[in-house]
Amino acid sequence: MSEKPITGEKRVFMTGNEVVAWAAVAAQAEIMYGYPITPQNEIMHYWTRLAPKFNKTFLQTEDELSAGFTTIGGVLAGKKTFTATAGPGTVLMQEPLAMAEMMRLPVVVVVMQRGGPSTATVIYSQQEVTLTTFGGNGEGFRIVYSTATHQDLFDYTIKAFNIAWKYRMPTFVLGDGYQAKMREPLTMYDPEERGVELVKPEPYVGLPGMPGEERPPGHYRNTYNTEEELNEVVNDHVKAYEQIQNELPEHDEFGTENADLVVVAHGVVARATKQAVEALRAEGLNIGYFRPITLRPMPDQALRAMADRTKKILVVESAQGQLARLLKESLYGKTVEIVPLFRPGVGVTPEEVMARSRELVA
Amino acid sequence: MSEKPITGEKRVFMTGNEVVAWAAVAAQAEIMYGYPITPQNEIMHYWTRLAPKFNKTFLQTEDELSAGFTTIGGVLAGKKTFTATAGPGTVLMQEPLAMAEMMRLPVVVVVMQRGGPSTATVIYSQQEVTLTTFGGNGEGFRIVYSTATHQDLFDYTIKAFNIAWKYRMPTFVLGDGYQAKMREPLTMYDPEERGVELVKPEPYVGLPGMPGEERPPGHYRNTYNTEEELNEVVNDHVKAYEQIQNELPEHDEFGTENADLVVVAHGVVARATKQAVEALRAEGLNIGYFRPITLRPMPDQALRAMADRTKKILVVESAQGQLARLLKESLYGKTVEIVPLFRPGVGVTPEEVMARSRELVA
Amino acid sequence: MADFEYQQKELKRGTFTLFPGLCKGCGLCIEKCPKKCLGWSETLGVYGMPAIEPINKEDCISCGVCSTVCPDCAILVERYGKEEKKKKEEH
Amino acid sequence: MADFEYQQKELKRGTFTLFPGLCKGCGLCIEKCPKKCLGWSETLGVYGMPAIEPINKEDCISCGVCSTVCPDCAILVERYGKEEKKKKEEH
Amino acid sequence: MAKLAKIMIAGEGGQGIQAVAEILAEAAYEEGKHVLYIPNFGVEQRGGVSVAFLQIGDEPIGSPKFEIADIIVALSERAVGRTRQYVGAPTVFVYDTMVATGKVELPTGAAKVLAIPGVETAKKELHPRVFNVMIMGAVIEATKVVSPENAKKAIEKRLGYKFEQDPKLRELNYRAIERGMELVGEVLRGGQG
Amino acid sequence: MAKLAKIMIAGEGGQGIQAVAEILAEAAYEEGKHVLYIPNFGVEQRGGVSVAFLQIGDEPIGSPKFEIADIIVALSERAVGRTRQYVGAPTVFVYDTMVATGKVELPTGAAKVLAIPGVETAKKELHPRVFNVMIMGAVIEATKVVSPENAKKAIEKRLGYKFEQDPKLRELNYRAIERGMELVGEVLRGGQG
Amino acid sequence: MAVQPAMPRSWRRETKPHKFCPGCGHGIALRVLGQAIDQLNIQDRMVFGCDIGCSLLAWDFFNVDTVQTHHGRTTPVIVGLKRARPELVCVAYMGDGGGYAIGAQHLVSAAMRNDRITVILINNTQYAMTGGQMAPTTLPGQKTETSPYGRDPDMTGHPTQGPEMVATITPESAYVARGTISRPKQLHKMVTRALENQIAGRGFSFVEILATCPTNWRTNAKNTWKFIEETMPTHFKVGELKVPEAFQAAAGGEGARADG
Amino acid sequence: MAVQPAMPRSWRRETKPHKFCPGCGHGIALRVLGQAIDQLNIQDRMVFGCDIGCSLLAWDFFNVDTVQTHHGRTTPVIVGLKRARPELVCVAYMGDGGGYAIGAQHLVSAAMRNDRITVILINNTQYAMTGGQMAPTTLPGQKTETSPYGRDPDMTGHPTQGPEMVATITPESAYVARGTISRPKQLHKMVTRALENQIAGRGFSFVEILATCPTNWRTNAKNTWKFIEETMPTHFKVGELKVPEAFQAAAGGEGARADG
Ligand SMILES: Cc1ncc(C[n+]2csc(CCOP(=O)(O)OP(=O)(O)O)c2C)c(N)n1
Ligand SMILES: Cc1ncc(C[n+]2csc(CCOP(=O)(O)OP(=O)(O)O)c2C)c(N)n1
Ligand code: SF4
Ligand code: SF4
Ligand code: SF4
Ligand code: SF4
Ligand code: SF4
Ligand code: SF4
Ligand SMILES: [Mg+2]
Ligand SMILES: [Mg+2]
Repeated sequence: MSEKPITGEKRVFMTGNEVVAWAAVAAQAEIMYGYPITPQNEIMHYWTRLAPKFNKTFLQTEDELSAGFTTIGGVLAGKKTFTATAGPGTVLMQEPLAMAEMMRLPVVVVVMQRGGPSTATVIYSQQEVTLTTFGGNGEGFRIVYSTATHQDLFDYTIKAFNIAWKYRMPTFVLGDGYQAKMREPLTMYDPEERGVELVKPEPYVGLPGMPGEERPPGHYRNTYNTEEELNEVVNDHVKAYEQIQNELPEHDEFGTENADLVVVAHGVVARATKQAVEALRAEGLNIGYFRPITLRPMPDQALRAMADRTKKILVVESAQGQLARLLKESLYGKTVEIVPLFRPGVGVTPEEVMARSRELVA
Repeated sequence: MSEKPITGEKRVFMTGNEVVAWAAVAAQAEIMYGYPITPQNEIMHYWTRLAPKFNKTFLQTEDELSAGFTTIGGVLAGKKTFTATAGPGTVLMQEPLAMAEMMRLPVVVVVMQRGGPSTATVIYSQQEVTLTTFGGNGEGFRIVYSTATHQDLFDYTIKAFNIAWKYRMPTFVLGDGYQAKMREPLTMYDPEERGVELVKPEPYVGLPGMPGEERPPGHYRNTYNTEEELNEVVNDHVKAYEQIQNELPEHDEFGTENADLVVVAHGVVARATKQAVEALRAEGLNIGYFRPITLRPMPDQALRAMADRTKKILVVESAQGQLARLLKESLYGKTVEIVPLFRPGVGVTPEEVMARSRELVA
Repeated sequence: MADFEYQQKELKRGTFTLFPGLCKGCGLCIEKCPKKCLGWSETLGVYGMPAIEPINKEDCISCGVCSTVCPDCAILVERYGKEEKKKKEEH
Repeated sequence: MADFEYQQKELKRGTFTLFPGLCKGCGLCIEKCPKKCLGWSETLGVYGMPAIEPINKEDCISCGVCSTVCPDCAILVERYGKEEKKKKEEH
Repeated sequence: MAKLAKIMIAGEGGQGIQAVAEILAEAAYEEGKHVLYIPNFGVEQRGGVSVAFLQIGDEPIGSPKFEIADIIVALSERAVGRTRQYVGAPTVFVYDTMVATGKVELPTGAAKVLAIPGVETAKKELHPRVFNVMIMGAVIEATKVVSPENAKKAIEKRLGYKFEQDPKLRELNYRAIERGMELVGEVLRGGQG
Repeated sequence: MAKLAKIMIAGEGGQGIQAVAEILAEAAYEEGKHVLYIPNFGVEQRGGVSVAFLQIGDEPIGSPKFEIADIIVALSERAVGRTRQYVGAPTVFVYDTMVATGKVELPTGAAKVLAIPGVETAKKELHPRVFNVMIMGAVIEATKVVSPENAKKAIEKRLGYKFEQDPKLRELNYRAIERGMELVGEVLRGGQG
Repeated sequence: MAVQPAMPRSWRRETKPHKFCPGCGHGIALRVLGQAIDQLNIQDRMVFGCDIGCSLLAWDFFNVDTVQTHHGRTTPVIVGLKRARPELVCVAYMGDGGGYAIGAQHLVSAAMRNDRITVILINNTQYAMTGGQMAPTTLPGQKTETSPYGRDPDMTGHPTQGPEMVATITPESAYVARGTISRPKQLHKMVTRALENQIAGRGFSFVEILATCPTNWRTNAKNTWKFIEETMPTHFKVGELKVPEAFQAAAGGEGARADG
Repeated sequence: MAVQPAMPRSWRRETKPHKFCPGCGHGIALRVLGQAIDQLNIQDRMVFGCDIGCSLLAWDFFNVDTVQTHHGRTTPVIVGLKRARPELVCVAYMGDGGGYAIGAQHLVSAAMRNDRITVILINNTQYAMTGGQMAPTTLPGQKTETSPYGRDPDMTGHPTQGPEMVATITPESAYVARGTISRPKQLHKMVTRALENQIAGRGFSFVEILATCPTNWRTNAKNTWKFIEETMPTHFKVGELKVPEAFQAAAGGEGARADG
């Protein structure tokens, strides 16, 4: 289909799930394979409604394993294919993702976090951070963007497709149930009109020419016979990741210069912390704000620089220390105190952050 | 069956998989449900051979999801039930384990790590550390023992059953392909003869009395309707884990007093590092050895104390920093340099450790 | 365990009891009554929607179909025994 | 791509070729030969086990069954064409 | 922080609470306001209380949920129970007179606690079907976050196709808004706060 | 470190390599030694080269695999290729004369490189079936880690039930051990190292 | 005691009204199950397992030991439990998504192994709990949230014939039936037999139940009945598919009569 | 060019001898598949997916684009691929463990959806790659590493009748057969039809192949043949189970003859 789904800039008011469906269309994604799970269902609902209009493909698979593996099939076929999931679905999705990691396949997965562990709640949490950043068996390399606003959801979903296909790595958009279900305004646009080049997908199989005669056959595997063979492949991946590691990190910060306290949060919780920090700064308190946007790789350099010029860090999350764990790894060797404000499975309000921050700088 | 499978102390020479099967029998485990995967297969092979003799139950399930969920069924029925897996099986096993975490069920899982990510190799690695310690969705609480010798395999498999049923938490014995497949001597014994009390399993369902009339019915769930309900449950788990967190950590160390370097490793790699450190100490070098036995909870206190009296840490693993990540979290705030020796997917030899250690203290 | 509040009507062939605290107002019973004798009530059911009641009381044959199709056990239909029947008829 | 080494025998009705570098010594062909004319050879196959060869050469009818059941394509049976047959017979 | 209205509407599944919130959100968005609306949801499709969180302000909005609401409208007994935790010093708490106040404790510590005869008025004067639109009018009056005109436009956008077929329906809806505004206006003036 | 023998035996799947290592390990264990034995394995059931890592010493053994072996016995061309990386200054490298040294490069830098006519001897003097037992004899002679008597006991333990049925088999096995020892003895004395 | 609703004894009155929507077929299915439990007198030796899907809303429904499991995983939990304690009567209760999609490997494996459990599967032609997506049982042309233009059988297949499949892969000692909440008496017989077959240690017992979901069908009462009584049976044949001989012998000519 | 082995053109000679054990049935199955590829002239528009299990050893077997996937997951990978590029001819090649146990949900779902792919499943009555554990296809009484005293059908069920199950759940346009490596000509016809049926866009195509595994059966050549030719067919009926009309029309009376 040549018809552009979005032309010009367009201010809209919709749910996050709808935003993701539109962003995927804007990124010229061609296929979604998926399995229902709250709170990501409406991504599929919108995609299936858009599908005939823009000549897109969809299949509701029998489970998340199949959603992940059919997605891999679509990618191998050379189509921009993606899936979306949450909670126990994110757990199951690790099996196909581990295969994508081993084979360096560009797979885009949107995760709308819900409560955990187990089925828990269908609503909201930030408890899938560990799983999304490090979920497979072995050393998998992946890229994870944590969004905070609907604008982020739109921008980073488009970016995820580009990054995935550029670096041939599974790339995640990590949202949550609040973002999925809430409505707020954002600006949609056609990325190419804004000068963003959309990376073209390359087929892995079904290329022209007789394999073995006119071209080598594509022989893709994820299994090796000796430890040494595997070690070599993994080391190659390690090197590849090290090379791109400095290009990827993204973050947002303000007021961290000689701060008495910096509040660190990601995703939707960063909105509450931002609101809180702005209010506290308006009161004259010397408090800063730091939000990692990439959770893998973490913005190590920026974090370490921030840690060098702040007295204390308050880490806020709707989880029990999943972000804090990543932070501690990034900041190893620093001595600045890290204070937790963990609210596993529930939302965090600006009021809570303000109260705790005041205590810490009192 | 009243017949004791093991009486007195018995010196034997066997593979690690055989050791696990015997240890499970010694721990009075009653049921194994499992799905084949190299390198853990022989646990099932030995168990099925022992089964009729000691009146044990076995079922080879259709996949690891089923292995995990049938195991939960056995536990709910009040039987000491366990399973074993590896690699991609460990990935799938996270779904049932997340349920066990949410419901605080005592499930024993033996993980014999193989190469990753994905199918990778059937042989060996230490790449399932992250997955085994933090694999589910959300805040799951679990206990992980990393074994290094066949004696460990026997001792900690027995212990795992006791700890799991005492604290009602999934408990792991984390071995690897080398341990699974190699033969070495160990001493088997009946734990009760040694004065180790074996915790009796309690049925969750099928208790005497008419439910709702003579006793409350057992109503077990893993799903909650509101964020707040979930938050309360998770906070209870956090509290429960905090309470036992100090009773659980185990480690092994020597020569860490004012050391120029401490080599940290877990599992089978700790054998190579121990051998290396002993040799280096014999050469007069001031090098220490530290091996965490519990990887969850980590022996934080011992580690921090060690870090305070050493100049440098060399962390050695057959993985790309999975132990190092745990270490950095435990040691956050310390400034001692942590140097990596990562060999993902392959064995580590004492020679390598010695060479790297010499460089670091030179 | 608290008892459920109920509204009872003595009909020709038996007693018709509705438990408004159980009725969700789905209307399945209304549609299934072979005599079309059920309708919406002024009383609100558990979800704040109207509950049901026998409106064409004369037609009810106490067949119990309504109670069999109620997913919430909100209806109890009891046919009179011989004794009660007689008593009724005598009046 | 290197060619496979081979051992060729001219038999009554055709040529029998074995590629020892492909033969794993499974013996499936030996068992299946309707004429029982195959046996173990002195030559070692690819896994260091004996390869096979036609031992009762006279009996071979070049039916090709052995090559059809070989999982490794280690046997090639070619029947003589009319030309070759004639030539043979003439000798 | 700039002016930000934190609104919470809660009721039973069938009462049309989320539609009210959505229309209000849409209206405010069309007015160029910053808006964030999120419904609550759980595993039960119909069983639980339906709650809408709505924030309307002049600057980008932070957290989607909040601790203390500026206005709460609770339309059933269970809704009163469910929303009580969001009541604070600045809260105007509105409930329907149908709520059996004997069965459920009303919140204390609110700026104002108002009872409006919503269900009754809708039933008697209008039509039960527009009960929720009347509630929307009540919220508009209590918060002033959108103009009644824009609210009407938003309704038009959503239900226009139905109004085409039955223009009386349009009028009914408009009247419902106005009546809802009046109800609150009345109690606010004579308020029991 | 105390005396520790690091032994590696490698051959084709059918050559019975792992059985040799297992019996040796068993014998050493029965002698009260510390023993660690681990086979290599991969996804292929039969295709790959079969390698046994065996360590026998007086103290608990560390890592199950090692970098440099004290003795390597390689019984096929592929086995030579596969074991080459484990050759170092102290290594005694033994290979079978059947290995086509034209096709495969022999390791350099070993303490000794010895060729023994294992396959041939087994075939001609004994029986191909006991080829691996002969190799065991060779390892015993080269390493002295277990006494021939204990090796025989270990074989007895493993194959005793077969020997019962056919006592000649026992003798054949015993002779194989001895012949293997001789082979190594011979080349060691006249060695090309 | 005042007049009380005619709930089965095994229902837990404290948790009523239950959590299902108005008009939900789960309510009728669970009443029938409750009556069967009462009648067979097994309340104190039963385990009821419910899945994720609307069935989870039954986690505290009965005065019976209950385990609410994961989506599609009730079958293995119940298999593990039953094998550990064969004296218990174990029911796995699930939706068509849980049974025929994500848990299909468990269902077919338990059926092929002839595990002595009772599986009750609610066929409501879609994924109800998640808001009405396509299920393996969705009818051709039926609109759902993920088949917004109607299910296209050419692209996504025809509705799963679950009991037919289970009947093919189970041995003779299995019991397999399809009932409907619109014929509660017939359903009662099926559920009872499915329990009895387990109690007798005979074999795998499976009942698919056609059930209403007015919420996601978006139907009023009238159309709800129409869909379940007229439309669904054109694709799903109601009746017993596999009845072990023991029943046939015992029942004599009763079969036809009980078909209420 | 010197005399060369009669390998199919689509075989990749550089990787021969292949990685299967001596006497392995995979070799014959893959020769038959290779011949069918040659004959249908589809080498340059094929995708061959192999599973984990001994089938993975075929990851570089053909001069055909090949994807080696996860255990049991070849079906979904190939489904995803085929739906993305319907012009490709896609084969999912797997073992009985991969297809009937861990991947059963994928197999039945693809079959029910009538996905236009060809599934070839090697039935060797056990889990070969992992060293000979019980499979869903293990025969009653057969000893494996996890049924060391012989499979007890009462506890673990009877051998899966895979093609029979697939035939029940697929529409008429599907092709379903069971062949054996001991009848390569018949097998050739089945594999060819299974590919043709896909190429024609007709429907799901499934061939189970009885295959030898001397390594785990621990059989010599004689007993290997005996097991596959005498024992296995008593449980697994060889033949075509579902043949779309198009074939029957085209083949005329050939059906019987081709049964070589
Ligand atoms: C692993 C996993 N994937 C997805 C879900 C989301 N989910 C919950 S219920 C459900 C569908 C339930 O449908 P069905 O089994 O038909 O039951 P119903 O609600 O229709 O009774 C899904 C997909 C989940 N909880 N877990
Ligand atoms: C998730 C997962 N579980 C288990 C395994 C281990 N595994 C590898 S192959 C195999 C069995 C293969 O059996 P089958 O599918 O019958 O193929 P065969 O080897 O017999 O040809 C198993 C269980 C795995 N690789 N991944
Ligand atoms: S008892 Fe029968 S007739 Fe009476 S209301 Fe109920 S269904 Fe109608
Ligand atoms: S069927 Fe039951 S719940 Fe539904 S309206 Fe009738 S009485 Fe009320
Ligand atoms: S061609 Fe036929 S007769 Fe000749 S060796 Fe082969 S099978 Fe035997
Ligand atoms: S069938 Fe083939 S591989 Fe087997 S012995 Fe015969 S020629 Fe060799
Ligand atoms: S959504 Fe449907 S199946 Fe679920 S409770 Fe409501 S009516 Fe029943
Ligand atoms: S183990 Fe069996 S199936 Fe696997 S390659 Fe060897 S013979 Fe073939
Ligand atoms: Mg359903
Ligand atoms: Mg198999």
